[in-house]
Amino acid sequence: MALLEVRNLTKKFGSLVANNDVSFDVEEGAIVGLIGPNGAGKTTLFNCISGVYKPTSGKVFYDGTDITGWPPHKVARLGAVRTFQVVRPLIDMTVFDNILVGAFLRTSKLEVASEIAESCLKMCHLDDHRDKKAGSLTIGLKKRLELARAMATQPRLLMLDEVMAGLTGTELKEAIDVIKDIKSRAITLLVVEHIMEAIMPIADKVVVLDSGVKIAEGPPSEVVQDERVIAAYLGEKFSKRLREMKA
Amino acid sequence: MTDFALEVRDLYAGYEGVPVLHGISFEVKEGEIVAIVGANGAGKTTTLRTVSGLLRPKSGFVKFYGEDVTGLPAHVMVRKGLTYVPEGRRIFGKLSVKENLELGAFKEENREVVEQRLEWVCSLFPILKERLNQKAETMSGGEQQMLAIARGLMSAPKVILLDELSLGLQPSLVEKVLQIVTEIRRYGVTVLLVEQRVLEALEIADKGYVIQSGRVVMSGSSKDLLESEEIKRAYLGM
Amino acid sequence: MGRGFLEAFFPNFRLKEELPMAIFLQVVLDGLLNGMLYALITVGLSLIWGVMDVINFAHGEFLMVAMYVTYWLGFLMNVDPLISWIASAAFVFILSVIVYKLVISQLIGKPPLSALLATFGLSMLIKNICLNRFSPNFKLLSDTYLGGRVIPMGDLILPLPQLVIAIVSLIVITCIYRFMTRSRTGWAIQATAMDRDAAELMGIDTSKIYALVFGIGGACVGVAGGLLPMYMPVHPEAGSLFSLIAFVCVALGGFGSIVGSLLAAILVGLVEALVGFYVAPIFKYVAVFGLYLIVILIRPKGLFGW
Amino acid sequence: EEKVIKIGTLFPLTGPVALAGQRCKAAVEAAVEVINNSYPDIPVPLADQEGILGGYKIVLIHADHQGKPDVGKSEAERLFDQEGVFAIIGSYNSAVTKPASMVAERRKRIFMCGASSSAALTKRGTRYFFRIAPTDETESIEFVNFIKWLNETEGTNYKTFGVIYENTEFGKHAAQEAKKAIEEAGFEYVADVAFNPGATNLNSEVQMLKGKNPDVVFGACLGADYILWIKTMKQLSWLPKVSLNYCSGYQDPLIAKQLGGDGDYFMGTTGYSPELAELMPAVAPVEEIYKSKIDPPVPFDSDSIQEAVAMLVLAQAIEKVGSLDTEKIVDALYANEWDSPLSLGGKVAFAPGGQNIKAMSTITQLIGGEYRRVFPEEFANAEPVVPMPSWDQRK
Amino acid sequence: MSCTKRGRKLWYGVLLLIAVLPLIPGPLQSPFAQHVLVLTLLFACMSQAWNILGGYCGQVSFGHSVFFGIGAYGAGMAVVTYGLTPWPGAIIGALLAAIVSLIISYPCFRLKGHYFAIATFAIVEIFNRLFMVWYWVGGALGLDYPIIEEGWKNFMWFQTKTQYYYGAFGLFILIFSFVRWMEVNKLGYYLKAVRDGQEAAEALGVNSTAVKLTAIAISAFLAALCGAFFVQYNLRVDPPMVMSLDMSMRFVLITILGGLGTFWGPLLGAAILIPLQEYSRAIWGGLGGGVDLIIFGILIVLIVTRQPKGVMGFINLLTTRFKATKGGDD
Ligand SMILES: Nc1ncnc2c1ncn2[C@@H]1O[C@H](COP(=O)(O)OP(=O)(O)OP(=O)(O)O)[C@@H](O)[C@H]1O
Ligand SMILES: Nc1ncnc2c1ncn2[C@@H]1O[C@H](COP(=O)(O)OP(=O)(O)OP(=O)(O)O)[C@@H](O)[C@H]1O
Ligand SMILES: CC(C)C[C@H](N)C(=O)O
Ligand SMILES: [Mg+2]
Ligand SMILES: [Mg+2]
Repeated sequence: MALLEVRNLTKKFGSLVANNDVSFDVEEGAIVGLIGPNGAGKTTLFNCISGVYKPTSGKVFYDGTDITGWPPHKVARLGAVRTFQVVRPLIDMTVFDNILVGAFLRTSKLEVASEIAESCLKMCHLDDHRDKKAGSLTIGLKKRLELARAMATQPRLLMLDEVMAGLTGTELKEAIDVIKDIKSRAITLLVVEHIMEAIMPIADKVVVLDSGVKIAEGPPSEVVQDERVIAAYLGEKFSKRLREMKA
Repeated sequence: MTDFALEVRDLYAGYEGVPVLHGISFEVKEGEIVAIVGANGAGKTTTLRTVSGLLRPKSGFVKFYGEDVTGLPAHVMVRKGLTYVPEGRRIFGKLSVKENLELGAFKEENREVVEQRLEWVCSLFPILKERLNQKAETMSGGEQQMLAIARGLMSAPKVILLDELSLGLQPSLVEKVLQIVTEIRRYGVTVLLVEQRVLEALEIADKGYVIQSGRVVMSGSSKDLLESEEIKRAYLGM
Repeated sequence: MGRGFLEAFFPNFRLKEELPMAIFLQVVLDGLLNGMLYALITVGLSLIWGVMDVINFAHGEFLMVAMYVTYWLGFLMNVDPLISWIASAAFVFILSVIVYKLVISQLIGKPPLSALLATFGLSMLIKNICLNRFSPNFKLLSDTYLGGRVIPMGDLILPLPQLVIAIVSLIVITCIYRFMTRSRTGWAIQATAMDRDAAELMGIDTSKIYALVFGIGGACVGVAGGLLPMYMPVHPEAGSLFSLIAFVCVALGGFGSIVGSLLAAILVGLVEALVGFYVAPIFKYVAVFGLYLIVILIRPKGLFGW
Repeated sequence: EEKVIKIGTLFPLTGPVALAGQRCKAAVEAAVEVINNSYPDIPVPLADQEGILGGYKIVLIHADHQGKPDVGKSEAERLFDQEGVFAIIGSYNSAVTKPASMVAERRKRIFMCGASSSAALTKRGTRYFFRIAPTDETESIEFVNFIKWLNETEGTNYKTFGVIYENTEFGKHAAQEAKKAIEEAGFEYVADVAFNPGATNLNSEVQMLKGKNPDVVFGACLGADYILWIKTMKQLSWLPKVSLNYCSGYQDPLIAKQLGGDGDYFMGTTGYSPELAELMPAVAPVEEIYKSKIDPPVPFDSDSIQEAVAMLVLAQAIEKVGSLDTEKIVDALYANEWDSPLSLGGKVAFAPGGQNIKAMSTITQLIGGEYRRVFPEEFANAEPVVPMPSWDQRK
Repeated sequence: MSCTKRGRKLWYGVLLLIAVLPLIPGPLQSPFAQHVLVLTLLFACMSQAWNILGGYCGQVSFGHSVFFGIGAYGAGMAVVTYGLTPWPGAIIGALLAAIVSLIISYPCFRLKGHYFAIATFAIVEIFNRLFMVWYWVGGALGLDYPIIEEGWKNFMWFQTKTQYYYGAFGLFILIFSFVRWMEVNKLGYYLKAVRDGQEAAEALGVNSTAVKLTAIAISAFLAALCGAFFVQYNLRVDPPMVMSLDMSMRFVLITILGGLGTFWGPLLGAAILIPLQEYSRAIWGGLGGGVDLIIFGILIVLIVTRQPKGVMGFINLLTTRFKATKGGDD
């Protein structure tokens, strides 16, 4: 049984169908990439899974439990934690305290929580910014903070919405290492990303959405070749570059 | 006199007692595309905010077509022909796409000219044309980014500052947007570009500056920079 | 609990009695006219609040200042409120702009509550300066042109001063509404309200916009205050209850919504009049504030809030 | 050593009833002026000599309680403990006088109260508290007696009563006393209209009165509300046959002037007004002094003059005892009847509990800006005009 | 963690300072100074209670005078109506306030920002006006304390203020210690998280509704205790005294002035505003022209425009400057 199962999920905003009958599985321990053009409905899907939106129809199962329509904090307590594409730092709190809030999910003890937070801080290379107000960070740093905070909740399923946007090539490499590190801790990942250089090397499987519909699913190498994906999403230049990278 | 569209010398700036820029200098010639690259938190955005007038510099000066514009507020800079497209989109969420675009041409009072420009940006971004009456905040991240650029262009700037242009755009759009930047130049607009995608940015730029901890640590033609080992190691992850 | 709870709260509960239609209509009319007055005060507050995110606790004091201006013009120079309200509005406009330049402008972009604190200090300041300068005496213009005049319409009585206020209110609000939605400056104001930096980047001089909005907000309440001395005495505390009601109207209508303010104020005026008459006068504000809570339960952003 | 006696005053100098407070303060100042200096021409006790106790001058320490009981209490404490005043005169609002006078009581110090009108104040079994003015209770009874008298002598037949009052300590208390007096006299109490002070309009209040249409309305409305009440009645073209008012709105000569003809024919209790001067010749010269202390100059009104009386009576008691021994002075205050040319009736005497049993007031009717004395007969100088002419009968 | 060690030292230092303040001979021993001290402590406590909800949890309420008032009436009615000691009244009042706060929060917590503020604003006005006509609680006439025995049993003293002072000190220790504990515990972090971003907090497993309810209940409970103290101090209660917008504003003002959502803010704010208010009234109030209030108003405006983040903002600025210069030396 997969850790996360999305079944026939549909989400409508008025007449706009943001997710249309989407089904896929996220297997325990895997990294699943979720890609698709801007406005395809990836973030909406995240919102449906994490409880921010109630799906119009369809179901979400987490670890066998039907979590459709649960409030976000309950979903998070089960171990499915997400980050936000439009970053939401707790602006008046320091970076460390932000992470601490995540850490308190699994413990009530300050010492224990601090330890967890400390390790997440290191993991995401935020040591230098420890005592800065989260609101004063740059976008890139805020994204890292999102990741660190989510990690501090010690999730089983981590859903990342474009945390790697805005990194330079070198930073990207580091980020990929971090994600590999996360995977090595037996955490399952569902990753939304537009930076193919980042997602392709690490994903076990990629799900492609377009206009709310799932148009492809499979290992990255296959998906990159898919004509529909190229037409709708990658564009010629990038698919060429990706193929070169593979080569 | 001088043939620089934009000239920045020894700029010092920061936020509430936290100094961020420590003497930035660069110049942009008319019709050029210049890229500023650097790591997270290096001070790129701060530089653009200072140049555009949103932030007052502590010292140093900014010259726009030879005229000293240091510390002028942003709205004056827009009138002078320098427009800044900020990172994080900053569109007017409650307004429709069309209203957003028209606000972009706020300083232009002639309706006809506004209509013309509207057509122009719609031809650059056909997606927007379909969505003219949608509320801006309900558009996806990528759509919003395009709206932000289009809105910046509506003021028909002489110099446009673009911050994190490709952030959150799907690959084909990144390609498209960067292509549009080169297109913009053909309309005689000078471009100062801040990008994390160092490779792509330098590919279309004529010249590049590398910023690190609020200082320019390297500069040169894009070609030279792309070939530099240091750049490759530090920014391209090669 | 002592005497019966209901009896305690409703000493003169009187719904049972038969009342002629004419009285009902009169009550509704009075409520409507008062509502229009509230609308004028509310719109100013709402504008400032919606655009600048500043809670102007000195709003009632601006009203009071306008009343004093009209009073003094009438008392010293024999100008009727029908004319002098323009001067009062202009005076408060200028006062507001000065207040903006000296105080509020320094607090834009700072924690929103700091502006609240500052305007609270201002309200105390203005109130007591008036107390100090003009004494706490109640000042009433005795022979205003419209004072006490009514138009009898069958059983109904249409009080002229209130009618004039209502008409002026409608005109002012319509003008502001058109200004906000049709004019370029109105657009600029809306954009500034949504995102100041972004508006600045559109070429909008946002500090000017703020000063203007603060001034217009003040002028609105200045118009109201300029006309009120037709039948209201002036004293340093005259603005207090008005501003309280205006606060509720603003939220009831939805922050920044002009139409919302107008409707909310009329609603408040009606509820106040009806409850005041059919239940008991002391409960009229309980009903008004209760109404706000009920509406907000159904529409958390007010009648017209986004 | 300087020969001074410090006396504290505690009035609402700011806030909603600042007007009355500032007048009260000026009145006490006027009284002190008379006491401290030699005014042989003023027929008031202690006026002909300089100071008391052989040259001691009274020095006033003023405090502002803003109309708030908690502030009143702490200011009273400050006056006693910090400023070391010998006694306090105050505090106008009954709600403030209550806790503030308890401060004095617990310190065994004298608290002289001029104008607070809550009857409860002098029913607390206190020893050090003295009040000059008549209470709402006595005034209510007097109102009712007046109507009875009208019914008997003028052939009117007024049976139904209403009360309009601000819903505060003062208004509520007055209304309660009114209700009691009305019902005890066997009249009908038909309209009980409470409103929130500082009202933006009084339409529904007046509508309600109009709906019940009582013959007689008792009003407990202060300044601005009083004006608004009358203006609203005019607008809705309704009037009771008789309107009798407690306290300030009606009594304020400035308001009477501003209301012009609209304020005419209303009635109320008056402990003093310029038209009573012929009964109290001593007032005029003191009033001159008072006028110099207030801007714009106004004559005494019933509230403020009581504060002056409070000061004068206290000074007389001190002078009589001959020392600053509080206990002896208190005993003297109870034991004697004091000459008080500034009081209607000319006498002040205190019952246990501190009420001035000689307190008197007249019922006056305002016509053409003049307060005409209409009741009781021994003071009357005019016939009451009843019923009040309706609005359209006026010019 | 040296930071918290320094914090602890500071805390004990302040406690000690407050404990010995009235023992210092000299001007502080005058009854008026003691009165100012008592009020300062009381309003520091009250503002801190407000701060739990308004500062830490970010729900700016103008409604706290309702809770304050319920506590005040609890104690007041115990003494005046039922002839008991104030203690049971205070406790019942505090519990009632907590319950009322939970009921009120049902409609209010669905509201965001200013809508919440205005809703609480409306609630004060409703309570004020209902209490004004409610006979059982004395209505507009209020409750006046009879003369009864002084001492801890009845929690009232007539001659000196020292006991009141230590009573307020007890309240201070209770409330401030609680907030200190809260600051370094899960609850404190959760409160701040909800304030800074409800959605983000929920995504991290924070049940924001539960957190807010906890905050308002605790805040109301403590506010009511302060209210009980307030009546015992003034020996009279009526609705405008305790349940008014004016009273609510004071808590808000003091906290903002000191520093919203900071531990020391309420104490600093009260230590500035209350003496300022009391002394300016003592010095200029008697002049009668509202001079004290004019000066008070000017000072508030000046302080806010100089330092919008309150005194704590100013102190933080100084310490960062200090650190920065020290860092430069290294
Ligand atoms: N609250 C909403 N109301 C109305 N429409 C919405 C809402 N949220 C999203 N949409 C619409 O749903 C579609 C999907 O949006 P979504 O944010 O899920 O896209 P996305 O795949 O995450 O895109 P991107 O990669 O640009 O972030 C878009 O067309 C968007 O305009
Ligand atoms: N509002 C602010 N207040 C305080 N410090 C700030 C603020 N905004 C940015 N900073 C700090 O200024 C420094 C430079 O920020 P800047 O936004 O210029 O970086 P950047 O190069 O654009 O980074 P990114 O690529 O992540 O956007 C960072 O250390 C950041 O923490
Ligand atoms: C407020 C007042 C009119 C004073 C009133 N006489 C009282 O006792 O409270
Ligand atoms: Mg998205
Ligand atoms: Mg940046």
